Amino acid sequence: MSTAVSARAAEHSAGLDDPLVALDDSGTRCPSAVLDGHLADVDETMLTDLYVDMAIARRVDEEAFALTRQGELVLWPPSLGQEAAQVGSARALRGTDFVFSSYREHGVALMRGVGLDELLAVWRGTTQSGWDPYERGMATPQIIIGAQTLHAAGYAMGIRMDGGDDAAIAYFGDGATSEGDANEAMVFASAFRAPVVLFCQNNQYAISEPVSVQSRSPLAARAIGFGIPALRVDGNDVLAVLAATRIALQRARRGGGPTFVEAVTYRVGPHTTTDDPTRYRDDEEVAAWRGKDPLDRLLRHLGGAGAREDRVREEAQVRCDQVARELRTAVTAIPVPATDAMFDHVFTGPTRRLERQRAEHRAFSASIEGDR
Amino acid sequence: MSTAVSARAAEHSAGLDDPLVALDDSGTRCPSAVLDGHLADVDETMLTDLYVDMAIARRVDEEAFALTRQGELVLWPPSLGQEAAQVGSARALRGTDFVFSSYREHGVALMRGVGLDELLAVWRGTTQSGWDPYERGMATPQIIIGAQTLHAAGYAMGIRMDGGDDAAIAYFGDGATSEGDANEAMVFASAFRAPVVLFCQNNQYAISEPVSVQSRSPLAARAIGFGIPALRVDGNDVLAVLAATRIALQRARRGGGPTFVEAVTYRVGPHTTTDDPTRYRDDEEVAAWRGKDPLDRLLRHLGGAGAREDRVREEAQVRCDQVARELRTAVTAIPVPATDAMFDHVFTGPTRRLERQRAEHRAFSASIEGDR
Amino acid sequence: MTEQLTLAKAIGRALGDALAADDRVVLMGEDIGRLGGVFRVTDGLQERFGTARVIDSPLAESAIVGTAVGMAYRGYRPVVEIQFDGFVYPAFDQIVAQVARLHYRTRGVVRMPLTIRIPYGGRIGSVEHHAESPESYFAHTPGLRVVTASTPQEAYSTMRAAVTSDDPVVFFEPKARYWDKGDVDTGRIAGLDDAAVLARGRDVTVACYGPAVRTVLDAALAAADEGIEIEVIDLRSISPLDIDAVVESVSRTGRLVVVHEAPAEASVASELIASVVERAFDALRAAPERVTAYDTPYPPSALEADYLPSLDRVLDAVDRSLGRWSSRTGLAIAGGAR
Amino acid sequence: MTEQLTLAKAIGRALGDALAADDRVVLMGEDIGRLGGVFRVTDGLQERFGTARVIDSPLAESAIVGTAVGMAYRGYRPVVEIQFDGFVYPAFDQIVAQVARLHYRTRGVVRMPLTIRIPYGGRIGSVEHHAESPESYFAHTPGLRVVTASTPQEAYSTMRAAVTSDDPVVFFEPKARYWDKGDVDTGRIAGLDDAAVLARGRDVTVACYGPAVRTVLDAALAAADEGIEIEVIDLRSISPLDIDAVVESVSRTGRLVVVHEAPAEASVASELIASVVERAFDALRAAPERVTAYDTPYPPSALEADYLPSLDRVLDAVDRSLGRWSSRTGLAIAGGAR
Ligand SMILES: Cc1ncc(C[n+]2csc(CCOP(=O)(O)OP(=O)(O)O)c2C)c(N)n1
Ligand SMILES: Cc1ncc(C[n+]2csc(CCOP(=O)(O)OP(=O)(O)O)c2C)c(N)n1
Ligand SMILES: [Mg+2]
Ligand SMILES: [Mg+2]
Repeated sequence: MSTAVSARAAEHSAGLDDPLVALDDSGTRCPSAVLDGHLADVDETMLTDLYVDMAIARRVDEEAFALTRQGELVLWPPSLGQEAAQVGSARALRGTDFVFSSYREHGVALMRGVGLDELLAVWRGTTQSGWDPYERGMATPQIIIGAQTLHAAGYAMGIRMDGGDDAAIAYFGDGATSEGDANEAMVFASAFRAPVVLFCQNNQYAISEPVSVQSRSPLAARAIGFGIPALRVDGNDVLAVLAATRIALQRARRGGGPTFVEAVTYRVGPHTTTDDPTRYRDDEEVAAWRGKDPLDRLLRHLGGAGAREDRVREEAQVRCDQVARELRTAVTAIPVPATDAMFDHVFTGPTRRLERQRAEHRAFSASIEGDR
Repeated sequence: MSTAVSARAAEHSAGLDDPLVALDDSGTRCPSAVLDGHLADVDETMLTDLYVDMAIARRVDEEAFALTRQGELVLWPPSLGQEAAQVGSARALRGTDFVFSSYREHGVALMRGVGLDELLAVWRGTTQSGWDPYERGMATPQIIIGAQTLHAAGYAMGIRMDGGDDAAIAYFGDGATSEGDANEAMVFASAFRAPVVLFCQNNQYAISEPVSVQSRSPLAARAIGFGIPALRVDGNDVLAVLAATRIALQRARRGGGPTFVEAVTYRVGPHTTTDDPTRYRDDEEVAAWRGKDPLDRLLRHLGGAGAREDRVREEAQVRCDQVARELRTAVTAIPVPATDAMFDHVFTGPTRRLERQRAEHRAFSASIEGDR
Repeated sequence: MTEQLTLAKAIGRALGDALAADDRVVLMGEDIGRLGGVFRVTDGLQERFGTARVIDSPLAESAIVGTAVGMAYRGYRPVVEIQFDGFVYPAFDQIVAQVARLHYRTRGVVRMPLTIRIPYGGRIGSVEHHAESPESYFAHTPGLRVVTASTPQEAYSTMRAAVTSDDPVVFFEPKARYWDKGDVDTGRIAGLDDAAVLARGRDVTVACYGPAVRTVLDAALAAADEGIEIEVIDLRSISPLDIDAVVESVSRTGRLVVVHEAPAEASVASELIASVVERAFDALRAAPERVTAYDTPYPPSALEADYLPSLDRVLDAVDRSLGRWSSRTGLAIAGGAR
Repeated sequence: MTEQLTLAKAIGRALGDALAADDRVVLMGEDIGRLGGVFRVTDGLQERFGTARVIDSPLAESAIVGTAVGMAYRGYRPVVEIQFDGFVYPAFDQIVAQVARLHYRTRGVVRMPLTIRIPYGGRIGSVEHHAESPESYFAHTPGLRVVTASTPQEAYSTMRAAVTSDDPVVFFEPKARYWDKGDVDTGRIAGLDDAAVLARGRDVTVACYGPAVRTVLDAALAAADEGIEIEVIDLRSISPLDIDAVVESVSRTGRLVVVHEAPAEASVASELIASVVERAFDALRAAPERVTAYDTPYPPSALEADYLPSLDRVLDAVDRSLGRWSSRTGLAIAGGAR
C-alpha cells in the first residue's frame, strides 16, 4: 500500500473540476493538452461517420420508443441525448475487446454490430438476450444495477491471465456508483491492475433521483481513492469521449490497469417508456440540456470545419430512413419462442426433474387444446 | 454534485502521506498542527489513565487467549498491539454515543463499561451477545465483515432525524474496506451527512492477507472520493488516535457529517486462536512492529514527561492482576443457557410453529433421559 | 371509514396512516419520495411528511436495509422499499444475517421493527428481474415474518399490522393486483398469524396467497359449474404458515392443492405439503398437488402465462386430486374416487 | 491410485488434479493462497500453480463470484471459495441473478462452469455464522447444481465432476467431516445426478446428505441392534434431487425419514417429502418425517448438539414412522404397524 499509487492515479486523472472538452457547445474545436494527442487521426470522414453513427443511434431510439407506444415492445429505456457518450466510447474499442453494459447502451450495441432484430428482441419480451455475446464482443443487457461492473473486472483479470492486450469495458450509470458491486469492481480492478475501462454515463438521473442523491462529490473523484485514474469528460462531446476512452484503453493495453471515465451527459427522455419525468424535473432543465445536444454540436463543428453541413445531414437522413424501415420489418420478424422453450438451457443438459415438468406441461397444453 | 465537496473533504483531511503523530516511537511529544488543539486537556492523570486502560485491555486479551488454549473459550481474536487505537478512540466518545464494532474491539468494549463476563460470553459459545447494547451504548460483536458500518451510518441518520448531537462510530478492519457494505456506508454517510465516525483499524492483515491485497493506495484516501474527510494517524499513538477521533466527533456533532479515521497499527498476535501466522509473515516484521508498541511508547513518554515510570507501571500491574483474577472467576460464572432457550426470541412473541417444535424437543429430551 | 381503493392506493393509505400515527415510522427507498415510487404507492407521502421521513435513498439495496437496521437501533420503525422482487438479492445478507437475527442474537434486547416492502410477482409483461416470487428464500429464514395480501382491504390491514409489529416483516405486495379495486375499511387492522378461508367447499382444499388468490377463486367458480366444491384458503402469512387452518380444512376435504407463483423446488408449497402430510397423513385421500411456476428461471414475458399457475392448471390439479381425468395422470374416472 | 486421505485433503487433491488437468481452471478466494485456506484445503496449491492461478482475493464475496463470472465469459473455469457458509449471503445476488441464469438468459450461448466451494454445517463449536447450512436457498434457485459429499472418496470424485461440469455447481463441503479419513481412488470421477444407497434395509428409508450421513449410518447400526432395517440413501446431489432413487426405495419400505442440518421450513427436506408424496403416495404407509435443525437461527455452539439432528433424533423419527413408541406421538406399540 503506497501513497504513490493514489498520487499516480491523481496525476493521470483529468477533468475533475471542469469536464474535458474537445468541442465546445458551439462546435468549436478547443485545444486540450490531455485529449489532443488522441485525436490526431480525426478527419472529415471520421467526423461524418461519427455523426451518422449518432444519428442512426438516435433514430433507432426514436423508432423503438414509438414502437413501444404502439405496443410492439413491452418496454424501452431511451438513450436520447447520450449518443456521443455511447458512440464515442464504442468507436474507441476494437473487435476483440469486450463490453459489459447495462440496459440503455443501444448506441454501443449498434457500434458492436448488433442487428436491429437482436437489439429489440429483449424489449419485445420474447427473449432475455438478443444476440450472441461472443459474436459481438458484448454481453447482453444487464438489468441488475452494477452487477456487470464485476463481470467486466473479472473478464479483464482473465485477459491478464492469458496475457492478451485486449480490454474490457463496463458501462454503468450515475446511480450504479452507489451499489456495492460497482465499488467492489473498483477494488478488484485496482488490486489486480485489470485492463478495464469503467465507463460511467452520468446522465444526471437514476430514474427520478438526481445524481446529488447518490453523491455530493463528483463520481469520477471516487475512483482516485481506489487508486484508479479518472477522466471526466463532456459526455455530449463525441471527440472528448472518443479521446478519453482511447487514453483509458491505451493504459489498459500497456499494463497500466483500470481507468474510470465519467461522461457527463443527460438523459433527455424518460427513464423508460413507463416513466413520467415531469413528476421530478423542470422543462427548463431539459431545455438547457437540449441546447447541448451532441448531434447538433458535431454538426456545427462539421460546418465550421468547412464540411457541407447539409450534405452530412442528408447522408445521415438517408441512412436513418433506411434503418427505420429495416427496424420496422425487423421487429415483427422477431420470433416468438415456442412455449416449450422455457424449459431449455436451464442447465447445459437435460435433468430428470425438468424433463418431467416439460412432459407434464406438454400433456397439459395438449389437454386444454382439446378440452376447454 | 460539486467539486467543492471533495475539495472540502480533501481540505479537512490529514495524514495521508505520513500518518499523524503526537508521540513518536521514542515517546517524544511532537507538535502537530492538526492534533494539538484537541489535546490541550491532556495531563499526567489522563496519560496515566490511558496507560492503565491500555494495560488492562492487553491483560484481558492475554488472559482470554490463555483461557482459549485451556479450552475455556471456543475462540478468541486477540487485540494485542491495537490497544492505542481502541482505547484512544473509545476515550474520545461520550456515553450517549453509540458504537458498532467488529469482533476484535475488546479494548473498546472495556472502555464502554462492558463487564468481563459480558465480554467473554460470546467467546465461550454460550451466547451470541454478551451485553445489552443499550446499556453500554455499543452493539455486540459483528462477525459479518463490514455489515456494521451500515448500521452505524443508519444510526447516525437517526440521530440527525431526531436532532441530537450524539454520534455513531463504526469500527472495522482494513480487510473490511473491500466489502460492498463498507463502501455503501460511505455513500449513505456522505449523502445524508450522517454524524458517524468510520474508524478503520488498519492492522495490516485480513487473516493471512496483507493490506496490499485489498488496496494499492492508502485506505483513508478512499474516503475523500466519497466526499468524506479522512484522518490517517499512527494507530499505536494513543494521543494521536484520541485527538483524531475527537476531531471527527466534533465535526459530527456540529453537523459536518462523517469522517473516516484510519489508525495505522498492527495485529501482533494471530488472527484468532486457530490461526498460525507463521505461515504468512516473517518474524522480523512482527519484531519491527513490536518495537512500536503502544504501551511502551506511552510509558516512555510518561517517563520523559517526568512522571515516575515505575509508579505508573506498578499501578497498572496491580490493576491488571486484579482484573485477571476477576476475569478467571467471571469466565466460569458465565451461565450456560438451558437447551430450551434456543427457541426463545426468534420473534418477539411465541409462534405456533416454534412452540410446537419446543414441545417436541422437550418431549424428546425427556424421553432420552428416561430411555437410552 | 370505508372507501373504494386500488390495492396500491390501499397500501399508500396504510403507510400514510402509519406515518401519521407514529413519529418513529420512516419510509426509505429508491424513488419513493419525489416520484412517489415507480408504482406510485407512496405518492404524496413525501409532500405530506417531509423529506426527513420519506427518504429518497441512494441506489444500494444492502445499504437501504443496513441503514434501516441502524435506525431501528436508534428507536425508529423503518419501512423500506425494494423497488422490484428481483432487486432484493443485494440486500440478502443484511436481511438474513442481520434483520432476521438481531432479536435472537441479543436474546430479546434489540428489536427490529422493520418492514421490507417488495412489489412482487409476474404477469406484468416486463423484462427480466421484474416478475419474481422470491418469498421462499425468506420463508426458509428463521426470524422473519413473511406476509402478502390479496385484496385492497387485506393490503391495508396487513400493512398496518406489519408496521406496528415488533418483528421484522417482509411484505410482498402482489404487483399484478395493484390496480384491483375494493372496499377498504381503514379501521381494520389485521393480525399477522392467521390464514383466511375465502370460500367453503367439501371436495378439495386449495391453499394459495397473494396474486394467486384471484386465480384460485376464479377456478373455484369454474369448478362449481362442474359440481366440484373447492375450499379456498388465503394463507396471508407465508411464514409462519397457518398449518392449523390447512390441516383443519384437509381433515374435512381429504385433498390439498397448493398454488403459488414461485418455482416448486424447496418452496413454500413444498413446506405446506410436508407440514400437512406430517400432521394429517391419515386424513389425506389423495396425494397433495402443487401448482407453481416451473423450476426454471423466470422466462421472457412472452411465455409467462404458461410458466405461471393458471386457472386451467389449478383445475387440472384439482381433477387429479379428485382422481378425475387429468393431463398428468391420464386418469379418466369421471366423478373420481370421491 | 488409492490413498488414505482426510476429506479436506481429498478435496485439495481434487483441486490440484483439476488445475493440472486443465489450464482454464483457476482458484480464487480469501486466504486460499499463501495460507492454503483457513481449513488448509488448498494448502500447497499456490506454491505449485502460482499466484496467477491460485488467487488470494480482496475481502468481498460479491466480487469473488462476480469477477469469476467475468472470467468464465473469458473462457476460464473458476473455482471460488466462500470461506464459511455464513459469508455467502453478500454474494447472493451474483449467484442467483447471474451465475444461475446466464446460460438460460443467453439461450445456451454463455456457459458458467463455475464451482462455488462452501465449507458448511455445524458441530465445530465455533461462533455465529460459522456453522450454517444454507443449501436450501440454492436448491430453490433454478439453474444451480447443488452438491455435497459424505466421504473422502465422494468428495474427491464429486469435486472433479463439479469442476468439469459446464453447469455452475455450488459445492457444500461438510466441514465437520473434513478430518474424516478414507481411501481415495483418484481414478474415480463421479456423476452429479445420482443418489447412492449406502445400506439396504426393508423397514424405513432414511435420506440424508453431507455431514448427516455419518449420523444416519450410526443410527442404522443402532437400529439394527433392535431388529430394524434402515435403508440409507446418501442423496449426494441436493439439487436436482434424485427423486427416482428415493421413490424406488420408499416403494419397498413404505416409510421415509429425511435428515439434514438446515432448518425445516421451506427446505430440501420439505421438497423431498413433497416430491415423494406426489409420486409415491400409495406406497407410503406412514407420514414421512423430517429430522432437521429447528426453525430458529443457529444457536450458540453450547446448544448446537441439541439443535442439530442427532442419532437419537433419527431413531426417534424412525420409531415414529414405524408406529413404535416415540416422544412425539407418545405411541408405545412396540414392533409397530410393520
Ligand atoms: C439492483 C437494482 N436495483 C434497482 C433497480 C431498479 N432500477 C432500474 S434503473 C434504475 C436507475 C439506474 O440509474 P443509473 O445507474 O443512473 O442508470 P440510468 O438508468 O440513468 O442509465 C433503478 C433504480 C435495478 N434495476 N437493479
Ligand atoms: C462477509 C465475511 N467474509 C469473510 C469473513 C471471514 N473473516 C473473518 S475475519 C476476516 C478478516 C478481516 O480482516 P479485517 O477487516 O482487516 O479485520 P481484522 O480481523 O484484521 O481485525 C475474514 C476474511 C467474515 N467474517 N465475513
Ligand atoms: Mg443515470
Ligand atoms: Mg485487519
